[in-house]
Amino acid sequence: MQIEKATVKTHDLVGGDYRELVLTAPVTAKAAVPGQFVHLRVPRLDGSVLRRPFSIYRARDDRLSILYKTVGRGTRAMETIAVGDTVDMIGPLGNGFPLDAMGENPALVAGGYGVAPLSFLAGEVDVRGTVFIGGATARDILCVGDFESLGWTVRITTEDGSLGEKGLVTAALDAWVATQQGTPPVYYACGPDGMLRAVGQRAVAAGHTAWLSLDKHMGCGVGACLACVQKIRGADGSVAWKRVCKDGPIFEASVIEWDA
Amino acid sequence: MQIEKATVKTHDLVGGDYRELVLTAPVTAKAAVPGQFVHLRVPRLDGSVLRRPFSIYRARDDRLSILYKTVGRGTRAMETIAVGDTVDMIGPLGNGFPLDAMGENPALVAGGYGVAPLSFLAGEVDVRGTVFIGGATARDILCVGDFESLGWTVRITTEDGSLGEKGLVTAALDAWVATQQGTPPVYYACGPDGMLRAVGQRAVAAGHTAWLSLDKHMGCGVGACLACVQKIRGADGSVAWKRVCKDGPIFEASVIEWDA
Amino acid sequence: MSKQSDIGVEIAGIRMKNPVMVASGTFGYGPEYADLVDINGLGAIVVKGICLEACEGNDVPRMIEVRGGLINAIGLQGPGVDGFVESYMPFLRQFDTPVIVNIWGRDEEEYEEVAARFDDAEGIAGLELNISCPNVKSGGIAFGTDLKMAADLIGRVRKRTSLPLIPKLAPNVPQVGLFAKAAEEAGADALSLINTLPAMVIDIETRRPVLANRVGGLSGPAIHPVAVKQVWEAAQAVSIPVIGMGGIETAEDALEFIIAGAAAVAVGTANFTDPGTVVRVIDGIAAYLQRHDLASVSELVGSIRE
Amino acid sequence: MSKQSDIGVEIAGIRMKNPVMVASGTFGYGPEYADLVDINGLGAIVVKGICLEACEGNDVPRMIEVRGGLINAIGLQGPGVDGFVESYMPFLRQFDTPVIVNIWGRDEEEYEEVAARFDDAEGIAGLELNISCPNVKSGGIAFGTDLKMAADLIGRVRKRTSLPLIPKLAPNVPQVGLFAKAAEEAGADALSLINTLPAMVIDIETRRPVLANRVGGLSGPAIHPVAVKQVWEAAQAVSIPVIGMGGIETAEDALEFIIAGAAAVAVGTANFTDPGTVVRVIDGIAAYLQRHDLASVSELVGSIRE
Ligand SMILES: Cc1cc2nc3c(=O)[nH]c(=O)nc-3n(C[C@H](O)[C@H](O)[C@H](O)COP(=O)(O)OP(=O)(O)OC[C@H]3O[C@@H](n4cnc5c(N)ncnc54)[C@H](O)[C@@H]3O)c2cc1C
Ligand SMILES: Cc1cc2nc3c(=O)[nH]c(=O)nc-3n(C[C@H](O)[C@H](O)[C@H](O)COP(=O)(O)OP(=O)(O)OC[C@H]3O[C@@H](n4cnc5c(N)ncnc54)[C@H](O)[C@@H]3O)c2cc1C
Ligand SMILES: Cc1cc2nc3c(=O)[nH]c(=O)nc-3n(C[C@H](O)[C@H](O)[C@H](O)COP(=O)(O)O)c2cc1C
Ligand SMILES: Cc1cc2nc3c(=O)[nH]c(=O)nc-3n(C[C@H](O)[C@H](O)[C@H](O)COP(=O)(O)O)c2cc1C
Ligand code: FES
Ligand code: FES
Repeated sequence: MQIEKATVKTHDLVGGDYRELVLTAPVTAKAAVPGQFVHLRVPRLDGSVLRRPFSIYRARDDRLSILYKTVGRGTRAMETIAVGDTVDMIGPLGNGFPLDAMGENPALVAGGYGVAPLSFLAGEVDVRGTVFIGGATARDILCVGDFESLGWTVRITTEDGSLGEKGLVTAALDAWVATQQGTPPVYYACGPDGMLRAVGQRAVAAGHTAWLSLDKHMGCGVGACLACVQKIRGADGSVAWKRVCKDGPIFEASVIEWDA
Repeated sequence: MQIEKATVKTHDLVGGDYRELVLTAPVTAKAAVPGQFVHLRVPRLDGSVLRRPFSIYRARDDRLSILYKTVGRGTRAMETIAVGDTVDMIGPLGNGFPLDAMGENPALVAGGYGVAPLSFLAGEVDVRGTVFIGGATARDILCVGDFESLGWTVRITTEDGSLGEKGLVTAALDAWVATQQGTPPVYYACGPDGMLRAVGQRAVAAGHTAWLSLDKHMGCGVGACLACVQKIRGADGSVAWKRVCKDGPIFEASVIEWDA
Repeated sequence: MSKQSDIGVEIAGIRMKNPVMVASGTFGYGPEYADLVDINGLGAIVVKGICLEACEGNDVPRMIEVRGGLINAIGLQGPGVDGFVESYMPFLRQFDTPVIVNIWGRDEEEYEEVAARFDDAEGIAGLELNISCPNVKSGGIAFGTDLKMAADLIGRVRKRTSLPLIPKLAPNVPQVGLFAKAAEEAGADALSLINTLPAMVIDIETRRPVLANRVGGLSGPAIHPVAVKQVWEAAQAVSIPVIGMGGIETAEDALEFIIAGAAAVAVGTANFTDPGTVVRVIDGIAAYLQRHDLASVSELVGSIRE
Repeated sequence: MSKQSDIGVEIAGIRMKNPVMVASGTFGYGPEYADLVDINGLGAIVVKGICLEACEGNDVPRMIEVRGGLINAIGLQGPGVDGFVESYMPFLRQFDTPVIVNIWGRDEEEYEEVAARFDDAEGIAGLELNISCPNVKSGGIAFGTDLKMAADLIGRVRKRTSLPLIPKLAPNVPQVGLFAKAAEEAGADALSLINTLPAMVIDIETRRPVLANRVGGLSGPAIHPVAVKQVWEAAQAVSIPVIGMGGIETAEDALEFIIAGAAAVAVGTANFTDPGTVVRVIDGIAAYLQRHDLASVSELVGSIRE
């Protein structure tokens, strides 16, 4: 990991309330693997002491980008970032998705901005599989073209039925799983907690492997403050806090001890 | 006084480190008299709880402008104000210069941004007189054209001699006073504390009248918090705190009780 | 959507149209903000601290902005009891808004005397007893941080006034609940907290404290979470109402206090930042009650789920 | 211009290259920031609080950002004495930087035992005795806000360790000078302050405290002027050195502490905001000494002009 002062190349709305921030960040871009994140210092956010974590959406040559949604003070301030501005970030952080355990039948499951690291992943592997993208409405469905142009099969669900199938992404997933006879799927999921739990539970019940990217509020982002911890079951069955920023953000579903 | 949400018309460097912020602020502009100020909420200055006071530089029709110098956090943030932005201000505040006591031989004495209210004043009266503008270097000498085009005589001093006479504005003033035989001058001064004291002392010693615009750190700007007080001698000789924002900012030199 | 919620409250027998007051020292004596704020719209107005005779206050500088707030050391400049009653009460009596007078003294006797003097003054709804000002040498915070002194003082003042008595507690004590309880037992009708936190800024070039008084009191958003915690503790310790304040800038800030246990709140520093704050906070509380189908503020007071 | 100023200091017999340490709990145990910060450049490293056995800490959420700072309720999660010595000391011994271990216990005995255990551990320069953590039910702040308990505890631990002993005082007491003095008399070699201020945030939609522990500790720029005031009072009360911390983001913030009386400072929350803070602060202090023609930091310590 490094502190890198990146220069903003472009910063545009890419659909719905999501923006892509494209940065020139050669050091971080070069080192990044799918599932890692950067810890970004929001410019001009006086009085704010914490950085904001964002998954790496694209990393190629000297370019790195993130895809974000405005949800609060920090992301609102990010909207004012202009082309040419300097953005201070720490990265790449976290473990990243394990790519060698992907098998022949990967299923990517994305909710909201969770598509970002999965889109990165989809382009970094040779195998192709199925991508489930879920959201509240059509405005939350992003990156469909990314996956399709790479040759992945995309299945869309929206809660209001405004795009794709109506319902939760897990319903589509269940239907699909029922049709899978050959190689057991390996899941890669990123999205809201509820979705991750649902995917994880299904995988564990079926004896499948599921790599879930957890989303926890973070302080330092580098493993020092112990703010972002998750209960994880060890090989010996004992449960201990692990740091999502350093030991994660990606954990295999069967070791995650969810809150009651 | 009113709270007015003013729209930024122009915002440009006008020389040295000084910027003029021109606002559409019909209510405040209409009510303003020279020597009054506005209490401005600096946009996007998160974590800042205090407004910043600025003398009214121009007020005509629906336009009002201020002239400011960047000196700290707030004024630095002001530099990013863009045309079309909304600026929240309270004004007009304070007593303003008494114009009917001006006599036939007014002497305006300005230091730095102190020219702003004096330039406003120069255009609001029928009489013409002499304006002394002092500064550290040529970059601190502003508004010369304003005064000249109105028919005032301008005398410039700079400490480094880069424009006008070399030395302090008070030296130029002394030289000029020595030549004044007729009507005693009435002074109107705005600028740094040291300059105001020097002008005031000379006036008091000579039995002349001097209206000084004081510069104190302010909280509320409307007389409620008692942060901005100055010791002022009353008619009965007793000394009491007066609020620079409400009872001032302009006081006659002979009643000001300066700190030791 | 329920029918219009009732945002009126009654604190220590003082009936208020809404639970949002202006905090002592941040709204002068009333007239100063009258052009900008509708005084009839306030829950109550708490005036700047008053002692027996006119008081000079501290030397200048008296105020400095810091990150997330400001530090003041006004030092309780004021017109004294008679000056206040003569100069400001005629103005304040014009409005249909309770006037609460913040009072202080240099010693117990002065506190008692000031309280007694207001018993006859017309139009005063209650007394806020400032035992927590960090900006005066004697009086103020010395009383508020000693449990026995605080209880004694409140008991003595209680005997001298029939007005609702609202001690204003010091925030810089480890167990504010003990002070709250002691105040209640000594006869307080309500409590008000927090006052500013003792703080200091040094000019590194001159190596002098920036404020003439050296030490001042920190207020504004920086202290809000400290205040919420103190109000929560105090409210749990007593059955009299608590008035919460410290760093309120939005309705959300105020609602935190109410949920923590405050029966009313006061806006201080934010009056300087934006004189429209009080109205925004009142409207926001009303909207929240509507949205959550609550018939009155009291349903929300102390409704924290732990 | 004078010759290069010496920015080295000695605190409680611990020689440091410069007066800027990293505060406990904000820099892990060393390795976490090693890619971003040159550990050899630090005045000293103070590791996260350690008690006897491995400790789980609090439930999540443990941290929330607020205006001007953050509130944490980590709850002293840690590997325990043995875990720390085995897992982290080999790493830390690689550097030419004093390691100060922040210790705590659930009762006096545990404090004593922890301190005693470190007496044999190689490479430890001193112990910071945390008697002011707001985030644990027992231990911590309960000791730090009771004068007699604090003095007793420090005295007992003093007997069990030959390492420099640096009690970390609680900020939320009205007269911190009394605690400073009591700590000195009980055998402290230096003092460290301030710890975080007890604080709370409530989610107004769920009406629950945001932090699992309900209450947490406020740190960051919001507390800086409160910390300067407490350090100034503590430093006046004692002749042992004081380590000042709370909200340092710039060299100016650090210099205020030094002028107020701190012989060294620690950077906490700002490590999260910008891991480059410590270096910026060190360079800024050096530049200030040069500019003011001061030969050493000690010429500045407590040089406040009142
Ligand atoms: C590993 C990781 C990867 C992420 N990747 C993305 C991404 O690619 N695109 C994207 O839009 N968002 C992503 N997020 C979530 C993103 O960090 C938050 O939306 C963002 O921090 C919100 O900041 P705010 O100031 O606008 O919100 P506020 O609510 O004002 O923030 C207050 C505090 O809460 C934290 N916070 C608020 N919401 C979240 C959240 N959902 N997760 C973590 N912390 C939160 C903030 O970081 C801040 O410390 C990711 C989070 C994590 C942990
Ligand atoms: C009646 C009046 C009229 C003024 N008119 C003008 C004008 O026309 N043009 C102009 O450039 N400046 C004017 N000033 C000064 C201007 O208010 C300050 O330069 C400005 O507040 C500095 O803000 P800052 O945040 O950049 O500085 P900082 O130093 O970061 O401010 C910190 C605090 O100190 C206060 N402060 C700092 N310097 C001054 C100062 N010199 N006077 C008062 N408060 C100060 C700020 O208001 C703020 O509360 C006037 C001041 C007063 C009282
Ligand atoms: C300038 C100023 C003057 C104050 N004067 C008084 C006072 O006279 N009496 C008092 O009890 N509190 C006084 N206070 C404290 C406020 O009433 C309030 O308790 C405190 O500022 C916290 O609220 P806030 O953060 O909303 O400002 C004063 C505060 C400020 C900022
Ligand atoms: C996340 C976090 C964890 C902390 N953990 C400890 C700790 O274990 N022991 C301790 O004495 N202080 C702890 N502190 C307090 C800091 O060491 C420091 O005293 C305080 O944060 C004030 O400094 P700051 O404002 O620069 O952060 C912690 C602070 C934070 C923010
Ligand atoms: S965010 Fe600090 S340990 Fe993970
Ligand atoms: S600034 Fe508040 S009284 Fe003048």
